[in-house]
Amino acid sequence: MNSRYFGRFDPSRGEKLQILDHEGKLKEELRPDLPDERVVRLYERMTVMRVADQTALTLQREGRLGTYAPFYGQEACQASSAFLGPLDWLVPTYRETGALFMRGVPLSLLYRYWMGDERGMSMPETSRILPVEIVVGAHPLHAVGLSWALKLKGEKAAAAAYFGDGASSQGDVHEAMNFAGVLKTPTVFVCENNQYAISLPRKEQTASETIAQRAAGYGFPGLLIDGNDLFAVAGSMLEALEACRNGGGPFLIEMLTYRYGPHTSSDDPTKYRTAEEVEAQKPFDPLLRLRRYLESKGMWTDADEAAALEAGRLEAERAITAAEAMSPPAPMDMFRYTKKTVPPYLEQQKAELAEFLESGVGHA
Amino acid sequence: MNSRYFGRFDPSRGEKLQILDHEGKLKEELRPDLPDERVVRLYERMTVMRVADQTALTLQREGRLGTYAPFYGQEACQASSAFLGPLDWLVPTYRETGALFMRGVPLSLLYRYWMGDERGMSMPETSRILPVEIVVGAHPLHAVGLSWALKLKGEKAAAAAYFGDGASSQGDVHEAMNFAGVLKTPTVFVCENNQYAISLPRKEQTASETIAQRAAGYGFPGLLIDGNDLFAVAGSMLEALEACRNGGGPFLIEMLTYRYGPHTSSDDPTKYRTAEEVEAQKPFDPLLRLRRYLESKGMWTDADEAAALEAGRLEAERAITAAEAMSPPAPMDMFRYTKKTVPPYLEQQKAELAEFLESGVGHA
Amino acid sequence: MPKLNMVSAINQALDQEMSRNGRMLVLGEDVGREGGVFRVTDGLQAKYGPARVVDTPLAESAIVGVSLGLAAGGMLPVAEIQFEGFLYVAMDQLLNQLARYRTRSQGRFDLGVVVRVPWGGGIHAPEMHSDSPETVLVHTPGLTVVEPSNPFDAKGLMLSALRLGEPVVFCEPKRIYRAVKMDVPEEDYTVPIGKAKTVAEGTDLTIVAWGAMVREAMNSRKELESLGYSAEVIDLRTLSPMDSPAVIESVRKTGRLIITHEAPRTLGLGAEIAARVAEEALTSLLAPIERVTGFDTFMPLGLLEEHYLPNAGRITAAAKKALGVERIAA
Amino acid sequence: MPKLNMVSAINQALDQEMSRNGRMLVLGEDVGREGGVFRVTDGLQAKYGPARVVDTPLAESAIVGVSLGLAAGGMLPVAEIQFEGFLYVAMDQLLNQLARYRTRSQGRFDLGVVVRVPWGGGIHAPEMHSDSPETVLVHTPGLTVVEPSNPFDAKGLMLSALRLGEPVVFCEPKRIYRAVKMDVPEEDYTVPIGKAKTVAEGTDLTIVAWGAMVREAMNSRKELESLGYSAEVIDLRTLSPMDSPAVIESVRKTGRLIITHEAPRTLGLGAEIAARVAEEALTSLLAPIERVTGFDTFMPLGLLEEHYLPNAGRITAAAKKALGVERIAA
Ligand SMILES: Cc1ncc(C[n+]2csc(CCOP(=O)(O)OP(=O)(O)O)c2C)c(N)n1
Ligand SMILES: Cc1ncc(C[n+]2csc(CCOP(=O)(O)OP(=O)(O)O)c2C)c(N)n1
Ligand SMILES: [Mg+2]
Ligand SMILES: [Mg+2]
Repeated sequence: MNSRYFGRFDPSRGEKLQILDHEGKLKEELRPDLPDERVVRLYERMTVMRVADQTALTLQREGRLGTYAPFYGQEACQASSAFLGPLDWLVPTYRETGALFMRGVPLSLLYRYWMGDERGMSMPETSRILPVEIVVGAHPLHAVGLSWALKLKGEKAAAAAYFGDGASSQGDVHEAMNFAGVLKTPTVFVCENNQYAISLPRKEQTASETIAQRAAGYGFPGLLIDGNDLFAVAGSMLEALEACRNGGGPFLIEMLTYRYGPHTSSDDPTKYRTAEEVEAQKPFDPLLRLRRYLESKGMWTDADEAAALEAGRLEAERAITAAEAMSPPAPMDMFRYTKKTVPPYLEQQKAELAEFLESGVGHA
Repeated sequence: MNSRYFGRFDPSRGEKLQILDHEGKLKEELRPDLPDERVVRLYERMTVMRVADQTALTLQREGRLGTYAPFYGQEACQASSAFLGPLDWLVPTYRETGALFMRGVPLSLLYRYWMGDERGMSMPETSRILPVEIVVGAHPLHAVGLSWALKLKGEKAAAAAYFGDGASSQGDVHEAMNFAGVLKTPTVFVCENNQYAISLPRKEQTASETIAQRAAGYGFPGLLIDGNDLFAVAGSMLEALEACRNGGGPFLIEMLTYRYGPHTSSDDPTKYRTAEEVEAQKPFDPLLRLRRYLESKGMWTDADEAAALEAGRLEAERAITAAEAMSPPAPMDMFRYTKKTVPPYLEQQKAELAEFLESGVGHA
Repeated sequence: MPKLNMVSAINQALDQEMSRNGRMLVLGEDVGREGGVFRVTDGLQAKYGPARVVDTPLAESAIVGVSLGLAAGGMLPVAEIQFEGFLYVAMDQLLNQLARYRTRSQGRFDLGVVVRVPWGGGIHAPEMHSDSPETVLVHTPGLTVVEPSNPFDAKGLMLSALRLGEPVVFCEPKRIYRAVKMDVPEEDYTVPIGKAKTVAEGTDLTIVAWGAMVREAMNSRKELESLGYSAEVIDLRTLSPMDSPAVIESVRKTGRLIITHEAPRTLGLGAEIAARVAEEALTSLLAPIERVTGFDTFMPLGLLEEHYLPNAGRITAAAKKALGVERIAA
Repeated sequence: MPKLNMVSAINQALDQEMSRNGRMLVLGEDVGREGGVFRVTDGLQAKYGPARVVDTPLAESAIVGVSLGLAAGGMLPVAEIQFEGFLYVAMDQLLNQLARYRTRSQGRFDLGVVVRVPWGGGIHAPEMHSDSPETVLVHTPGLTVVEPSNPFDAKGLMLSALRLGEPVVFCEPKRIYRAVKMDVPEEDYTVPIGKAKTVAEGTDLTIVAWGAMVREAMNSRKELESLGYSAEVIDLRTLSPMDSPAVIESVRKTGRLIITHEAPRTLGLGAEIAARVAEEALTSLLAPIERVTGFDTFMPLGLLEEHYLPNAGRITAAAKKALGVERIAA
């Protein structure tokens, strides 16, 4: 493999890939195949993503959405899904609303999911996305199995498993990386290290300097990157995915980022960090530096910015309208997917509920 | 810490601590605090250990013991428990019969355990040993908790968790090391890498070059040693334990060894390895090189060897006699330890069994 | 007397015991700075310091396994698992290790470990945050499992659990964490483990419930009263060991039994209660036993949750069915 | 017709389906070179190669979780968990992931995964090698659980399981792996999932059993016959979904029910069977339901195992108790 990133930056010596710094300056020599036109388009989508995220939090406060997990500050990491090829698979957690959005899942569906409607997880058979995982750390194993299947079927494709710094402590994540190393599966492990697992700071999650360096202990390359740098995200993703498609893999990418918002809408971050700490991270905003970069190239203006924000507002609004226009799920839906065929005893229970609902007592 | 071993040999670069080579030559400059007189005594006990192990296999074949897990070839690793201080804890698996023996557990009790008698696990309150663990990988967490307790109570002591190369793949072992790293517990992780997990060779267990190097990914030192070299075993154990007692820890020691015998008495190793492979490992026998060393020092003769073997035979024989003289466990024993007080419904079941046994039908 | 909700009642029990017992330790995800996602351990880290109230890395198996080791080393760990759905990753440590350790060590290690777990549905949470997997625990010998239905019992049961010297899983019905406030004595008192409580007497039928379902049972009792029937309501309180004698005694009196729980019907605790009654009080039964439970499917997300969870209306419907059945034996 | 024991019957089913279905994969600890510690997968790696018969690293959670992913990717993984006691470390992957995946994906992913697990006691093995944790699986919606009692059913059920297109846990009663040989057709045939089998008809009482306990039930039937009683024996075969209608129909005829299983009594499958009978056939019962089961304590090591496991003698004793009870209803 003709590597420009993996193996060139050794995470166990604290080396980190950064291509675009927070002032918007680009190290051209490290630039991946990411033309400025694409950067503009990605920046636009990331802007919409941010607005959609903020909208979700607002909706939640208005009681129109259930608990919601925002990704504010992690937009460059979330945008990584844009680099997956059409045959690659996305294996997300609750945090990946932005990544799902980038991969084309309708925002209205995502809002519906967060409203507490299971139908929000019904994705087209053709979408190469596994359902959102709630159990922290459980799904990288699914990505390993899935990518193993791709390999066995001879598909030139990979699976990318997303997880957080907290998840890295779970046994299943260890087992997933170890299996992937042994089976040489085309898996990209994307650790979105946002410095917190709810209230636990990264330093108390593990005594290791980095998570990326663990890859060596499984016999494959790990790379530490600035996760607020879209170029580093693009470069590492493209390199890992391309290698996977050509028989390489697995890879681990640790994306250093920072969660500006609460863990979820039920979380009160003042319990565990100061407003100053958050403010000190704001200059490293993933969107801010992209905007600076594009402005310096003369490819972005204040008017463009206003237009992008307005586009985001409109898109989010349309999505809410569509989501709220959906008829509520039917109570009997809960029996629908348990098994391919409803067993007799469950059929009986279904009838029981139907009868009860018909009796009218059910609607208090 | 004034380290002579940890940090001096980097497992991620394939560096391995060996002090006594297989020809019996000692690197004096690396010698730990292990005077030759003690080596003689340890060699004697290791000889007895080996005889006791062989005896167990023989007993099993004669139908006098249940399934048994021999440690033939791993005697130097097993002898590591001799370096635990009186306040340190041993946290063993089914493989550690030799380590338990070295720590003073009566051989008769151990045989009794392998006969299928739970009473074989009843150890004095003062013995600092946790019960034998059967679930591969589950117990290092117990060692972490236990050593954390030692630290909280201000005891100058450590806990040593023993596990195999196979166990290293289990999620619980990862979680244990990560917790230990964060909590800085006085835990010594002893990975007895005997090259196989039943039929799976070490190379297929993980794509990592070593297991020892994983310690870095948890923020503490790991050391790869020749596990057939009692001096390397002694040096690494003494250094790690001493550091633990002085507020250091945790540590990981990977002891490279080889299981000459079957996984257990029910295993047929010809299914997965050749006799030649095993023979090729025989020159690296942990006892052989010690004998050569002692002979070269003029501290051991053929007569000593014969005497040690005879002592072993006698000790094993006495242990069998004692074990077989024990009255069989009583059926009602099974209700004894479930809970401190027997709940009413269980009391009822107890009475049911007692009645059934009295009826005489129970004795087919 | 101060009026407390269940969160404060448990918090007080933990606080008081911790100040009395220097061996006690609180550990889990977000239990320290954050005071737990439900605030049950609020203020404890500030009071007792980060060495005794410990925010652990994110690994439930480790939380339980390390607690085992702490107890073997003489400490009294109180571990929190953030939601019952995450117990599954700790199942081996809980069922194969902690529960069996007394037997495995031939009585040497009595492990006083309390595993606190927010339990059950009703808060419109994401997947895996609303289940009631008590069956798995109660089926396992060696574990003690309790679930209070009100703040008073919560404090008293917690103090009992902390002093039991054996592994206890303490299920906390999250839906009613803050639902009611009641008089909770500041003083030390215990509620006995292993004893059900008859929360309302009655003569026509028996309703067995625990946790958040007790409230539904009591509401159904009111509905039935208005129809002229008298229901006895038993709050199981301890799920293992189960106080089946209390249930059987009640059934002998009333002749009819309704069991209600949130867990799926098949092999929910209702099955065991029904089986014991069928073993020991068959001739007292005037009608088939009714189970008003969650369905044998998965607890749906928020919007459908209310239809999965049994409620007073469904209990009353089942009761009417039982009451309408003719007597089949004297 | 060739006479096969259960090991060979399952091996044949796997072999035949593997040769027909290129998507099928066998994986687990020691299933390849070693052919499984019980030799159930013997010869498969030699025949189909190490890419399709895979010796995995030692991690049960991974074995199940990776199987899920393989199935999502269109393969048909057949995973082995070496002993039922090691299922606990894979509980989250099995119950929270695999079982729920159809629901979670809104029907998109039908995951055909077969998890084979040697089951139960009777081979004098170490701790954690002799349990029967079927309750945990049967309580979980979404899983299919089967346990054959003989070589013929073993092959037929395995072929059904492999073609079900849903997650199946296939419990293999290790005690009778090699106990009997019987005619097992070389040809392709299936035994339906979800259907119990009446292995012997009778009129005075019904004995429900599965796996290795069927043999004990049949032996008890002989003892009872010599006492002049006629027992009907039902082999459950599928534990989930349970064919309770078959049991209820039999009880309607015989009026007496004995359920026997190796698992601890409390919340063993006997509880659910008893509860359903108490719901639907209460008036048919002429005597209390008897459960002849493992005790609510841990399966002891080899020397005491025989006293823990229920046997024909204990079944007969319970049957006599049931038969001795007076009729309580017409
Ligand atoms: C197994 C499990 N334990 C606990 C939780 C509760 N929980 C949800 S998110 C979270 C923190 C996860 O942190 P991290 O992996 O860093 O991801 P992030 O939320 O920061 O994106 C916790 C503890 C869970 N969902 N699953
Ligand atoms: C969780 C679990 N899975 C599987 C087994 C069955 N088993 C017993 S020993 C063993 C291999 C262990 O290999 P290793 O850790 O290298 O230790 P060794 O036996 O070589 O000393 C296996 C698979 C078990 N006891 N526990
Ligand atoms: Mg995080
Ligand atoms: Mg090994």
